Amino acid sequence: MSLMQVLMIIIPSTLLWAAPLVFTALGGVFSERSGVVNIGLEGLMWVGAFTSIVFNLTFVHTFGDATPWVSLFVAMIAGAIFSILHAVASITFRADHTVSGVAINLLASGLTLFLVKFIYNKGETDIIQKGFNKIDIPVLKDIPFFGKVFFQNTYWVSYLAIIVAIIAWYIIYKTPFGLRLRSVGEHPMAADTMGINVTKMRYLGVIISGALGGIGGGVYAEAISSNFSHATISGQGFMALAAMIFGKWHPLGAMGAALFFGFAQSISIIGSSLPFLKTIPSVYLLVAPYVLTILALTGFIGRAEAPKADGVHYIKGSR
Amino acid sequence: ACGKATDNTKNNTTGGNKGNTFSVGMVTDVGGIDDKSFNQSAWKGLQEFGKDNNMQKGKGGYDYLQSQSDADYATNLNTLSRQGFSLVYGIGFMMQNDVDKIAKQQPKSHFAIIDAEVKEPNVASVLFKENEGSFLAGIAAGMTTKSNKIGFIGGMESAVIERFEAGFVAGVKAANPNATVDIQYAASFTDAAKGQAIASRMYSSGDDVIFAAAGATGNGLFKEARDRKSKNPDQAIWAIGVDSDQSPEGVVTAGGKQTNVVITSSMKRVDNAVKDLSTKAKNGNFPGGKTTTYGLAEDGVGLAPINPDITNKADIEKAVSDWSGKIKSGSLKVPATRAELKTFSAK
Amino acid sequence: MEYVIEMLNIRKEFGGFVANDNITLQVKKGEIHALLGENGAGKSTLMNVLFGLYQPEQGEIRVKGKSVKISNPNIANELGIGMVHQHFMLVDKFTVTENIILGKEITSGGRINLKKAEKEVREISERYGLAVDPQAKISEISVGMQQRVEILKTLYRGAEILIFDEPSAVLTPQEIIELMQIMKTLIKEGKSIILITHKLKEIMEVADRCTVIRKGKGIGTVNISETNPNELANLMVGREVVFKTEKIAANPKQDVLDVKDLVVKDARGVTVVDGLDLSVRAGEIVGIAGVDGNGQSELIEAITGLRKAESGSIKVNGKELLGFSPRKITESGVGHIPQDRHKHGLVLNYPIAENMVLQTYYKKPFSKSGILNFKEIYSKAKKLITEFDVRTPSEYTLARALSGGNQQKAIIGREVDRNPDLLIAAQPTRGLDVGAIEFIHKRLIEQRDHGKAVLLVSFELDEVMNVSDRIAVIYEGKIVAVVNPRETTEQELGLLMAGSNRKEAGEGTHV
Amino acid sequence: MSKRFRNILTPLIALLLGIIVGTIIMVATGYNAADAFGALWGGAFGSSYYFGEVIRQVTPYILAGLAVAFAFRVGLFNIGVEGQFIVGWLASVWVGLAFHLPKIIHLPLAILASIVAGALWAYIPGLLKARFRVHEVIVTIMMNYIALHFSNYIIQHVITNGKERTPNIPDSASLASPWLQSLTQFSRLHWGIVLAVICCFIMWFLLEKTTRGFELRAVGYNQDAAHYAGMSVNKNIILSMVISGAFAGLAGAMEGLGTFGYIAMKSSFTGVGFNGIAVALLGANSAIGVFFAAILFGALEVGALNMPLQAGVPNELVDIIIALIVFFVASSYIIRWFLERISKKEAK
Ligand SMILES: Nc1ncnc2c1ncn2[C@@H]1O[C@H](COP(=O)(O)OP(=O)(O)OP(=O)(O)O)[C@@H](O)[C@H]1O
Ligand SMILES: Nc1ncnc2c1ncn2[C@@H]1O[C@H](COP(=O)(O)OP(=O)(O)OP(=O)(O)O)[C@@H](O)[C@H]1O
Ligand SMILES: [Mg+2]
Ligand SMILES: [Mg+2]
Repeated sequence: MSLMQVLMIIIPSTLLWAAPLVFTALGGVFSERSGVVNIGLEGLMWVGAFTSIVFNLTFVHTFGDATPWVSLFVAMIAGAIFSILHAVASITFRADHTVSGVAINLLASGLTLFLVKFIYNKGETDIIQKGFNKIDIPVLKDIPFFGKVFFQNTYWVSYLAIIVAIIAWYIIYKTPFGLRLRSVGEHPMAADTMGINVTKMRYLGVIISGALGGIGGGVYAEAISSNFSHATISGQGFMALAAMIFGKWHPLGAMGAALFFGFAQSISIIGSSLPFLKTIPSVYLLVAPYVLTILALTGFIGRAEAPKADGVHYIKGSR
Repeated sequence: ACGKATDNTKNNTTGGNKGNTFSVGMVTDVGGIDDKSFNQSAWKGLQEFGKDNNMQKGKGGYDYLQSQSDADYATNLNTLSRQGFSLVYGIGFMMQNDVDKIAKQQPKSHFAIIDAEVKEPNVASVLFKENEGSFLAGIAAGMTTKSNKIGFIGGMESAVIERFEAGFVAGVKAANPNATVDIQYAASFTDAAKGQAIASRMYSSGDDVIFAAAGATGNGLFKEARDRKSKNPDQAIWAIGVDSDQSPEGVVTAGGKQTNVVITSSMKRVDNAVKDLSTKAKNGNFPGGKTTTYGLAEDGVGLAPINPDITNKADIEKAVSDWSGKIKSGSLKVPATRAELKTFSAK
Repeated sequence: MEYVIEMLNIRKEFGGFVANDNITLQVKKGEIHALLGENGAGKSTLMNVLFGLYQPEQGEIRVKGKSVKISNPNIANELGIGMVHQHFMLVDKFTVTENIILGKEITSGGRINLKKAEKEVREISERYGLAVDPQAKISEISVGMQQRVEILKTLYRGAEILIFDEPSAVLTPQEIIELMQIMKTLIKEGKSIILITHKLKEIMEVADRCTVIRKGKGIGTVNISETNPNELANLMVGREVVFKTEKIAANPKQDVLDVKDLVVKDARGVTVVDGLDLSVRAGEIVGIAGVDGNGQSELIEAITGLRKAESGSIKVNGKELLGFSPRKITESGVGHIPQDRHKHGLVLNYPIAENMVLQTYYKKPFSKSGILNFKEIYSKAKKLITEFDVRTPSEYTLARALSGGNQQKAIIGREVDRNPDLLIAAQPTRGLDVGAIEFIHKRLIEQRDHGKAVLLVSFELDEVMNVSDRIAVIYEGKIVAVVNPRETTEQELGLLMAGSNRKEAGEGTHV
Repeated sequence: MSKRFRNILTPLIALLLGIIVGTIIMVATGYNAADAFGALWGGAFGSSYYFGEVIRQVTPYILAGLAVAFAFRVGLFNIGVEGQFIVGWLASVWVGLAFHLPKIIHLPLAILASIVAGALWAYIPGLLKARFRVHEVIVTIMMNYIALHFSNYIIQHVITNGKERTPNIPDSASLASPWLQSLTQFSRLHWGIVLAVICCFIMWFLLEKTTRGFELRAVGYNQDAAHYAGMSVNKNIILSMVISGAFAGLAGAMEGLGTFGYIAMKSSFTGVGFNGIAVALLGANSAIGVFFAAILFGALEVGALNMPLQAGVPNELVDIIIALIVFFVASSYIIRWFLERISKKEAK
């Protein structure tokens, strides 16, 4: 295989693999930047995957080719609504954020599978007929070399993920909203004395994370698994969590980390067909993405610091 | 509630088929009864058996229990047998050990195990010659490919999947000696993303027919095939399904018209086996202690209808039926392992 | 007379505990009004009520004669009330400008216009003489500058009435002088100021009037021109307070601590202790005077093993300790009252008793073959609590629940009780009221009189001059002079600390 | 209402609220809630068989819960219990199969192997955290996948010759007990529960009564203060991960030497490690809390298996109820707040 061929396989598959993780990890960034730890990302993906598939199956005749996009939007709304539970528990009821996140994960998987049984009277849904399809990006696809590698045989959602990451970066670092969001995650009391409504900002952070987590799940379901079952979301939320930390709670960092995971996965998949890697036991290729991540963390990335008030309740008047 | 439940079990621990009502239950693994694979197929067989015999779903009729983890197999098997089901199936080789233990503990109850062997007088073992079905799939693949490059995606490496692999490769070689088979395992039965990535790699490197024997990981293959087809309707790329007829997963609108990327599926007729075995048990011919192997001849494996979009559909059907004849008659022995494949020559 | 602020009969409870009991505070326009009271008297609470952080159970607030209800800081801001909090309310990771504009951002097209904001910050800072670097990160600037940022925050919001809650507790003498200057400038600009401080000298210097509260109750308001520090202190504590710590002359013996040519780098890798020599003898207190940031913290961290030194020698009782672990150093007879009691001094979630054995838990009688002996731990704690007058409901109470002064007393009790040959006290009285300060000074001197070596680091020149037997002036990581406190003046010390050499500074005798 | 009474009442109310909301969901979706709960109860405590199965299920949950809780107490979030559990399981079976020894040596050796394996697996994230300040959450997540793939590989290519599962371990390495089984109508109850209870005690004793525990907790609360007090923060971080991993590894032995007696390749995670997080948090990271939370968890899960057959209710419903209980326990602040208001009114 020529290098070009290898890249043409690896890059689109990296982009696809990373897309759901990017969205979800960005969700994590919003939540944790506001000071609410969110290990419920996995659960939010469950909800997003479930709603997008159910909506897609139900309304495919109404919306035609727009179905996957409308479904994704619905998944976003569902994720946002579901995340309110986490917000209420961890902000208003002062639940330990991690406990509440664990509850979110349990509840999401239980509830969605229960609903699948309730709606379809079986354990998993049918395959959707209209999911996200492979595309060539118009114009860009004709750029020599890069066009072929980056903009052919890929998915709109992959690029959407990257664009959303950039927007998230802009929002978090360039707008008053972002400044306030970060201040609430770093020093809620300071924010409070500046007249910022800490509770409101934190609710928003969590709800945005729910929306993005919902999108992440929806993207996975509609671009990859094509149906919803107990196995659809299995650990992607935790990988997104890892990507968020890996990316140091920075939107672009999280995106980079998700792309890194995707890249490592793709390498390990193509590895078995590269001549010099053919002879080694396949297990080494299987674990390679995870080992690479640990090495990257140890070697180059090093210490990552969470927002100072991440996971800390803000109780007015306490010190 | 406590007392009542205890009574229930006390009455029923003797189990077995003493009354004249025959009832049958099965325990699935985590996949559940619509895993598009052998659980689904088994449940289909049980339902048909129930319908044929005017049975009701539920206790005293036919029913299933789904396991949430490996640890639940034993509990579920026990529950069904304690609830008085005359025959209890364990679906999948993972339940071998539990069926074995429970059969020993409850010698009067009848059990059956799919895809594994348990040597107990009250257990019927059911095996399949997956290699025979996938041999035919290999024939179809070998006759469809234009690039002479074919892909095989395995789930996790196991004896069952190895039978699929060996049979498939043998079929390809038999139909098209110039074709090569590119084999890759995903190390998972549940990872659609990985399935898709592998399929993408295979199609990109020129494979035009891919067979996935990988459970839900295979979903990724169909997704990739549909995507490529809808993007580029002229491209001749194909997929082959496994266990049940997976043609619904290949439906795609390409270039404005609906088409299907699934050539055929290598079917494992667990439903037939379950029906067959249940009927035997009901009629008092429970093959306890015996292993029944269902192959092509017994309708235990087979090939789903060939996709009408294939231009040489008729040729393929003819070839398939010729080869099936040879297999059924016993004149051709399809390799079941890689070792056997090495010495195999299809003449 | 026009009052800008009137707080009338304010009552504030915390779950049954009355923090403010019918307090009245009236502030005239254009005055600096001091608020004085012991630790825990209720000063911060009262100000938090005014700033809208707490809601009073009872009472009325009037701003410029109009009755108002301040239900959150936004309303306070709108009413022109700004507050500089006792514990700074700054986001470390943000820049100066970002901290100032937070909540009232300058935008263009939805985006924060940092350029414009920085310009505005620069303008205000020049107008009031509050020098800051608008682009610097908070974590990288000095405490003094952080405070200026806090003041700028209120000015940026157009505050007319400024509340300063213990602004000088964390400042160096130089910075305090600047702060006093700033306050005077602000008054000239037509602002009114409420000043909380434990330092009577500051009140005497800048305030016009002073309201005293004791245990949540208002004691009264006095005109500064008609009072003196003694009266204020007596009003506040309700008894006579002695200021000048009484002590007999020191009787120093052999060197206990002997630091030679020490080099230490700070967290960013800058050499901040640079070839420092220092010795402390048994039976004397050596005070280190210096402007914050001249290597004091790093010096202490190096001696106590909390930070690695680059080179040099640290001997205690003749034994080389450089590069040793904190445990080994503790065991070699070093006690340490750390500068930051919450960060280093205590495990806030441990009961007081367990904090009392933080370094000795593994030793007999507190444990035996790895098993803790709680009976011994708690009886020890009980003893120390009585002996050092730690006001706590019980020895089971979490350290978190104690007031700062009492936390400090607990730490001192623990360190003194270990009977170290060398006791290092870093800022031991920071933020404490005069009563508590008096107590702690007595304890330090008592140690000296028992023949221990005491090393005191403090930014309070008063404290250093009162308590020490010798004063070592630190400047840019070196000891630039050692003077006798009885033969020097604050002026001379100030100059030495600012880097001028002894000759220029004056005549103080060499010790 | 006394404070202690309120402390006991709070989790009970959370439990009750979970059940109430679960009931509402069932009624809303047209299931018979009474039947469902009857089936749940029957499936957990309806016969000695089910009771035995509950205890069997509880055993690894206790240990996985202890593993998570222990690390939490030292300020570390060990999401890697799943991976440590898998390597512990593998190691116990491996040693069980590799040697022929008298039971008195063989069984302890196999148990020890699981403990060592789990501890080593957790040592890596502990070491990286201590030495390089690498966030333990990512490393443990990655280590889970590595454990999964390596154990599959070893099962298939090292212990067996291409098989999906190992043979059964000999009796000499087994925790299974014919006596316990006969007491419980052939449930898979095994001696592991004794070990789990001992481990609860060990965790409590170690943390609360020993100097080591004093250090570990101090590091968990305030690393700077611990450093100041002469404790080695890094050593304690590593140690806490190692002990946490040891518990997790032992949980693996419960499956390897007790419930299953073999190890099979896994297509995905077992979920025991992740449930351990919920158990630990539900149990407020204390040994006794973990014990009771594991019992609740195990009983609900085993009981739930009975629901589809007896009551026609999908057993996912139990996951919902468990999640709700976790929610309400987590939100007990609000319950407490209510209780306090009630008791205040009473006082008036
Ligand atoms: N959030 C709170 N919850 C409960 N009680 C509080 C709270 N804040 C303050 N208190 C109580 O109110 C009293 C007054 O506290 P406050 O902080 O106002 O004291 P202060 O006069 O500012 O002391 P200092 O001089 O040390 O700053 C405290 O002694 C404490 O008992
Ligand atoms: N959030 C709180 N809840 C309950 N009590 C509190 C709270 N905050 C403070 N207190 C009580 O307030 C009292 C004094 O606390 P405070 O922090 O005002 O003391 P302090 O001497 O001012 O400390 P510092 O010097 O650190 O400012 C303590 O007795 C403590 O019990
Ligand atoms: Mg105070
Ligand atoms: Mg105060």
